[in-house]
Amino acid sequence: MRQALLDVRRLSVRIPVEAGTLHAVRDASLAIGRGETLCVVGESGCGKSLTSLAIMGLLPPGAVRSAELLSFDGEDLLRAPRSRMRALRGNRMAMIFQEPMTSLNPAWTIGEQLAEPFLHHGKGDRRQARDRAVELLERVGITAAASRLVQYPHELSGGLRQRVMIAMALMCGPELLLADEPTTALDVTIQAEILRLLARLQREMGLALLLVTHDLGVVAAVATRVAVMYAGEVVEEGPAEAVFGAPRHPYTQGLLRCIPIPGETPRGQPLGTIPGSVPSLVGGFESCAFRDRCPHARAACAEPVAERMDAAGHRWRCILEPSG
Amino acid sequence: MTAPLLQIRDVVRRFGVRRGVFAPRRTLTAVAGVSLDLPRGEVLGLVGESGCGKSTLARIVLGLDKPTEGEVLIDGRPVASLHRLERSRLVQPVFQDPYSSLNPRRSVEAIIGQPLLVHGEGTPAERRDRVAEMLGLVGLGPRHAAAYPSQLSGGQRQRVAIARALILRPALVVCDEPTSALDVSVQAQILNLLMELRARLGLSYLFISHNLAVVQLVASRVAVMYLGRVVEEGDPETVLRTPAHPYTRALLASVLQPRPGRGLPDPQLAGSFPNPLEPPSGCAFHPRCPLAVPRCAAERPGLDPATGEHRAACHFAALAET
Amino acid sequence: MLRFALRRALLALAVGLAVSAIAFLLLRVSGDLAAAIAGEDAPAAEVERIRAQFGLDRPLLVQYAEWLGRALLGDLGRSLFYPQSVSALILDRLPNTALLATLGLLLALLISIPLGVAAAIGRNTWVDRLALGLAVLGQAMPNFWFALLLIIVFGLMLQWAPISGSEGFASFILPAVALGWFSAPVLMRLTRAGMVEVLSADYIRTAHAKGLPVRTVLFKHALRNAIVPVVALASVQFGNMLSGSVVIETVFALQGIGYLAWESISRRDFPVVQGILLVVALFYVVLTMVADLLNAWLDPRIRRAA
Amino acid sequence: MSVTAPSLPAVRRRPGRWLGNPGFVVAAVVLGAILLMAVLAPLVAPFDPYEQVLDRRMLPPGFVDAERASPAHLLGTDNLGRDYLSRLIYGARISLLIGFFTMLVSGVIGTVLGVAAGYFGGRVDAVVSFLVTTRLSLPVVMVALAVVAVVGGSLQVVVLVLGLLLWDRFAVVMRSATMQLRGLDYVLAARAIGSSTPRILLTELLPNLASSLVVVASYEMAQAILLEAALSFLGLGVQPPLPSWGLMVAEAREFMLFEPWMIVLPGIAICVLVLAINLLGDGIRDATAPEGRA
Repeated sequence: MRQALLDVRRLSVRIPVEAGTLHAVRDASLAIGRGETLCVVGESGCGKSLTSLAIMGLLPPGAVRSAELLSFDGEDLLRAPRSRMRALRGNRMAMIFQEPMTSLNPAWTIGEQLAEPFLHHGKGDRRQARDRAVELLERVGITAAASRLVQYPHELSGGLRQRVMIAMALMCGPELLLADEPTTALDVTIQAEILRLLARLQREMGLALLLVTHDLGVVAAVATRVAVMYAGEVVEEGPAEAVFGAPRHPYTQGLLRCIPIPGETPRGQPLGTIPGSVPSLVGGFESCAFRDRCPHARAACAEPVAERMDAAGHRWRCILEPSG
Repeated sequence: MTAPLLQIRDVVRRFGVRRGVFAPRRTLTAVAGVSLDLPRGEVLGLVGESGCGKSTLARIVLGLDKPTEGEVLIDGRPVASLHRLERSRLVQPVFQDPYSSLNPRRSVEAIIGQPLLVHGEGTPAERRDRVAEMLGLVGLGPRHAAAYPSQLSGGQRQRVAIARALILRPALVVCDEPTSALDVSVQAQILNLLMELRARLGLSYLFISHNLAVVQLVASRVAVMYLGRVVEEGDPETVLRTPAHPYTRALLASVLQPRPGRGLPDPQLAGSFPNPLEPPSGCAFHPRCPLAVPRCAAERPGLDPATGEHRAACHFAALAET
Repeated sequence: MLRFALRRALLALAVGLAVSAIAFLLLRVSGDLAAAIAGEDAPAAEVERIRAQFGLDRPLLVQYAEWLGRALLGDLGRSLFYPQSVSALILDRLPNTALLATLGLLLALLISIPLGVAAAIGRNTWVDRLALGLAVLGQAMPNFWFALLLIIVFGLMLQWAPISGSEGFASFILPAVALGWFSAPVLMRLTRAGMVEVLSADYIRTAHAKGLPVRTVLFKHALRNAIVPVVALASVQFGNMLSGSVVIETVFALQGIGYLAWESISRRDFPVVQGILLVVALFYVVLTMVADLLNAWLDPRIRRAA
Repeated sequence: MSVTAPSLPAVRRRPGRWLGNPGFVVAAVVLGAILLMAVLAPLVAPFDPYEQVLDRRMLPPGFVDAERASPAHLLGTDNLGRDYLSRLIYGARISLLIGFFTMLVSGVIGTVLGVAAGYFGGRVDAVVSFLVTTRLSLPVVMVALAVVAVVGGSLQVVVLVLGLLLWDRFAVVMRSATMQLRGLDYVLAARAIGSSTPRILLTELLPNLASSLVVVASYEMAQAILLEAALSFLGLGVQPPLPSWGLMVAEAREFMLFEPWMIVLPGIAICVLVLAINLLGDGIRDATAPEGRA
């Protein structure tokens, strides 16, 4: 087994709601090593964002996290006190979010917000913080970096703000970077630039990158490993080539058929679809969550489904024998 | 040859904008002279990034906004001067956000039947029958009639919005990013539904999207917009195979496909989207264009019809063709 | 920012003009002023004499122009009761009201901001419910009644503070409490609402993701943004206190312009009433302008707009 | 059709929405009781509220001073020997009438202005904003006192003056709520299907404005009741011998040292009524707000 920087085993997130308990994340296991990009992909409500927030200890109030193991560089985060988590967050593990327009505080300058984690985690004095901020802004491709420090977030475009967010996350030289839909709010041409930037920084700094997205195109472009989530579960996980090339889970297979590809998908013919809709996660269940929508469903799918793994480290949760 | 169903003629739309209550007024040109035709029964795909003016154009086609200059004809009649009831029989919208496009206080039946009510068509019983028929047409069941929008999923809501748009049997439907807010599996369902309905009912669509992959799938013609202007137009196969405008090429390269191993596309564009309040001189794309020469900053290339069915507003369009 | 300030000042001027017209017209249009001055049983000849004496028989516009022209020069006419000019009377009483309103506002802010912040942090806990309960109760009590209760309990029973007059600082304590008590719930609710909204903002999550201590997140990132509308409302509340002082000053017989207004209205001393209306309204116009400018200055999005 | 219908989640009914809120239930019961008492005052009140019995003046209620109290006068008598309970019951009529009609007048003015400003924007908005700013600059109590002093105090005058002064909050709230709704796609869709502007305002916007309207209306009704009490207390509102609660406090003022209960009782009456109205408004808002996206 490779040495993982972040190792998550059987992570669950439960949210109490009016009608009972919402099992938003169920027994999700992930691992990510230095220099790797793990993409967590799934549709809205599948629990992918909550998984990343749970790792950072940033779940909304009320949500309950439990797991068999949650370790960062060998350190047990499950039992880490709040102060220890605060010391890690923004320092050795950093995070960026979906909405660059609202993720920066409108009342403070870019420079102040960039310096904040650096100063707080005791990496140096204000002068060093400023130098580091300028250096990183240049590195994320922002021109006239020094003059940007005195600007306010509203004076920058969405693409620039996301670059600032990335620079901010890198201020303390983190080992793990979590990015929750970092390009979803951006235009396609900007999206490519931001992804390129993330990929470059990851290479240069040897970051472990955990990227949460709904876009399989993004996944294909940057992932070394992919985890597909459905209804709170990781239904399939493995090296990117394996998951895209020989998807084992019917959900992954269906998802890939839904996406039109210019020049390949035949025009004028219906796209592949996944019939039905996601089951309610309130109350929880033992059987395969995809059973009602699966073209291969059979009686045995009502039983709890064990996870299977092949020699290449490709895991999936389905009772079907892999074909071909 | 019969006249196209939709004719957009030199449409310009300017807004006076204020950035604050007391800031000075400035002029924003959202649409800067667009001419497009949509033949009956076809789908015109309009592609562009946020701020390119495609949604403003959609509103003008719907008659919800008036052009500053130029005009829009549907079935040969100017939309801007039609009575609201007449207009609504010609053209109907399907919007992006299925959450805000349905009144939360109305039942599905009331929402879909509302156009008939406004037009004073039929008795309540007849209207109920028509609504039931529409529900079936968009793949919803009679049990959904009494539901409220909050009880429906995003895909179901979008089906309701489509049913409302089609109940008056309009010739033209303006789909403004109809699947952008939906998950991919639902997006495929809605795209299939739209294509099937078009074939069945002989509809024409003005289909607006930022997603080139989706547009090329459904459209019989494609127009690419940048900063209020159409920069390229043609049939989807040609535009896709031999894009003539560097912006189209950049857009095409930015479409990430679910195929591993291709990595990220090479950088195509310099700089960022310009401030629409101060559009660049000449070709509005020149500050970001890899091909730009001094001529581009001085002289705005026209959308050259000389190249036939495939038009592009670029000084180097002919070069790309070969 | 400068352009913003200029335009805002222009608006204030327009509102000031409208307000002056209303202050003037209110007493002319709503009834026969001459008859009102003369009293209920005055003979017709007496009413006519008063009408001529005060120039009330001339066209309204002429009267307004003349009144406004004099008012701009600081001349608001003469009191019918006191041997003083209206301006002198108002200037004489204004400091008391200003002191009262300032004390009241300070008190209100002192209660409302900590309570609002605490309620927002402890949302749906007992702190929140307590704060809300106090606010609801505070807003339900008639202000004059609350003032009388203060007098009965602290003035008459416990004898901790004087119950009337305006001699010395002590006599301002109870009125200030009464006045502040009614501004506190509004300010508290706004602080709470602002904090609740800001605390759910994305940039607060960003701040947590940086590993900042809760204190820094709350005060540097949250309160800084939530306090902006509270500052604006506070200056508006100050204006409200000037006008709300009528009731409180009357209950405590505190010699401010509110008490003067009530006395003058009861005595049908209309030049004084008009003058006070104008002064209080203009005060409010200026205060809201200051509030807006302050607001703009605190918000970099407006401050830095070209 | 090849497209299958996704299943419909079970319809969530929420009977508990109304009854689950204790504040709302208590407020509704209290308000209902006050309303009933006011309507049935001649039947409920033990005495004629205007009848002066000079040898039974200022009898305290039993719970204040059992020795001096008279069992016939549950809440005692005032300085003219009028039964306090009967006066309080009749006083509810005045408060409710003034509160309701003031809310009606100001609500109509404010809602029309606010919705117009929010929906049409531009110049209409500028004019309404100017009107609101101007109105806010006028000190309510002073203006009301002055007008009543010139015109004379009566129920109608007080309603009219307060109604013309208290519309600002309606306008401000309705304006911003309308602005938010106006941009929503379902309003655009309504225009696209050919709905006329009045139909859009009445059937698309107003139902969605209702919950904020209810909150403002209840707040303003409470404000009107408080202001009427204050005006009457200052002697320039409802005139004696009408049993306005504010007037009763004023009349009791000279006896506050020895008979503080005379001040306390009408004050509590106002408090209870205002509290009930406010809680009822909040409760209706919570119960009728359309469910969020979640």
